[in-house]
Amino acid sequence: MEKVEADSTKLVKIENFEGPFDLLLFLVKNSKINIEDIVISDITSQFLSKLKYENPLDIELYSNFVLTISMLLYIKSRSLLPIDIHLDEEIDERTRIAEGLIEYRVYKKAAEVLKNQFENEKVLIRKDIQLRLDFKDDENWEEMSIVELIMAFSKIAKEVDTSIFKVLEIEKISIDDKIDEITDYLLKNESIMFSSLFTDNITKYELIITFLAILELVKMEKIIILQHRLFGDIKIIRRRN
Amino acid sequence: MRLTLNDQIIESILFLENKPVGINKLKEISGLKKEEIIKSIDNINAILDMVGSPLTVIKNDKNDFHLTVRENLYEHLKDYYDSRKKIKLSQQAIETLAIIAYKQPITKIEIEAIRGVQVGHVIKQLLEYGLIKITGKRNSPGKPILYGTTDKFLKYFGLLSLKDLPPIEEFDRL
Amino acid sequence: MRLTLNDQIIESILFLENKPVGINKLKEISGLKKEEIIKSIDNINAILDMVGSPLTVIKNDKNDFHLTVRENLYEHLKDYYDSRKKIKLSQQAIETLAIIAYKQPITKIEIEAIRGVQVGHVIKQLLEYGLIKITGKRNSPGKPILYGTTDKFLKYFGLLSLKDLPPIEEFDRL
Repeated sequence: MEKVEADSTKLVKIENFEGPFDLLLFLVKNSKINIEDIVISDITSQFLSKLKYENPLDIELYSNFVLTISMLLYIKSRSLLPIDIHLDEEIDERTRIAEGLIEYRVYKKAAEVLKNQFENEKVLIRKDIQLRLDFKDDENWEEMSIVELIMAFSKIAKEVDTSIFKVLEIEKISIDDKIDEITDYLLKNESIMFSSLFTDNITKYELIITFLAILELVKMEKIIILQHRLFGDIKIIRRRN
Repeated sequence: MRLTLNDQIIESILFLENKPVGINKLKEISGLKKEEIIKSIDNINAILDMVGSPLTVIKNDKNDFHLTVRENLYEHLKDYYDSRKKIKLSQQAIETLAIIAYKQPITKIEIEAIRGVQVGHVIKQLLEYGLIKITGKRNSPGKPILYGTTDKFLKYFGLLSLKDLPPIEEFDRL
Repeated sequence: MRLTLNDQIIESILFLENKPVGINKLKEISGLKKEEIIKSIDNINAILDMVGSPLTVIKNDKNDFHLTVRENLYEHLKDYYDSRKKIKLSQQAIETLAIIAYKQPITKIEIEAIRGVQVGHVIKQLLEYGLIKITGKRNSPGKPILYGTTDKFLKYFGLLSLKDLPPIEEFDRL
């Protein structure tokens, strides 16, 4: 892109001014050169001879040139018309183009400054935040109804059914034993995961005992069953009162 | 008591990464040895403590280090930063989100196969909330769109990274 | 010398925002008065200096504040964290960006009127780089799209806010 800039400033040389936009701007802004003194065909032939050696063709340069020439032609053609047939809107159009060019000049300078800033500023970019705060997970747990609990249990029961043949020993544990076991655990620990009560090698007997123990504890208002709102995990905590 | 250049570099990396950083990444960027990094982090934390900085370096269960705001400041900031309060998710949306979280990248059809209901409008809603995003297209007939969760999802649910999702096996038994 | 609770809250906000924060936003989030905030920031900087922290709060005269890494660490970290290096801005792109920066919100047609060439592909590129964004639609026939610069633009050009752009009048005289 630097190359294009350098080329385009050398594009046209008339008087002391170079570059299509700068030239045009100068004409419009300062009226130091009369538009009638410019032979547009000179400029075009200069450009065309340059194009011959230009390989491959620089489209950006070319389109800028065409635009500039057409503006020059436009202004020139307006200037050739008798003043009294100028319509207001045509003057407006001419002024608009002129203002656009003056403005462009300003922003071209601003762009230089910005470019400098971009190249020389020492900026380390901090990555965007993944987490703002580590939210306490507490708020994600909500109390579960007995119906939901039974549904969760029945899913486990179905799975255990298929593995029931593995274990043949006689169970001696009672519901009261299980209640004590859970209560004891919850006195020492904050919570217990529902799934951890039902280990892989649990027997159907123990499964039912465990579940009945949980139901009993809920009825006795000793525990609260919570389910994670997102992940559906179930945990049991001690009811404090 | 001042930070050394090593300490400064480590703290800068943690600041610029703005998320938990593993020891290997710290080694790679800083060019320091593991022991030097551990020493620096101890030093950083000691100094942050000393001046009562709101920041601290925590270590998560993957041994990643994270420069973050101390917990005691949450209560002063949560009104502004707890974006969860502004989002209401239906049960449908939560279930769909859970499936996407665990099985990403995943297509709409695949989600529907699991959930047994159409999820078009739920996906639209989750996209609008910025909890999921389009992550690409599956290279199969029809080039179906793939969905995944966003950083906002992690933030919203208080997860440090996707590795911190509870293992799906935990729920399989339920 | 320790940070007060006010200082901690202000530093937390600056840490969490990850971009320059204006005094009004700080007031809103912290509930503190302007003078208290200014005092806190002086305090934060004094303590960060004291312990040789790699972080510092930079400020402009419009009271925008940004918690950032000190310049002396740039050399050690630029390979990883000066992501601007991946961006190549053509002359066209930088000129278009300058016009958008100063005249935002602005439509494509308006930019083209100034530049005298079509800027469609340049706008697309700037959007892809995340330096500009669509800010809305002008309420005029055809409802043309309006463009403006992003926070990333400010970050990449080392500006605390748009108010820190060099005044456009400066270029007018040249």
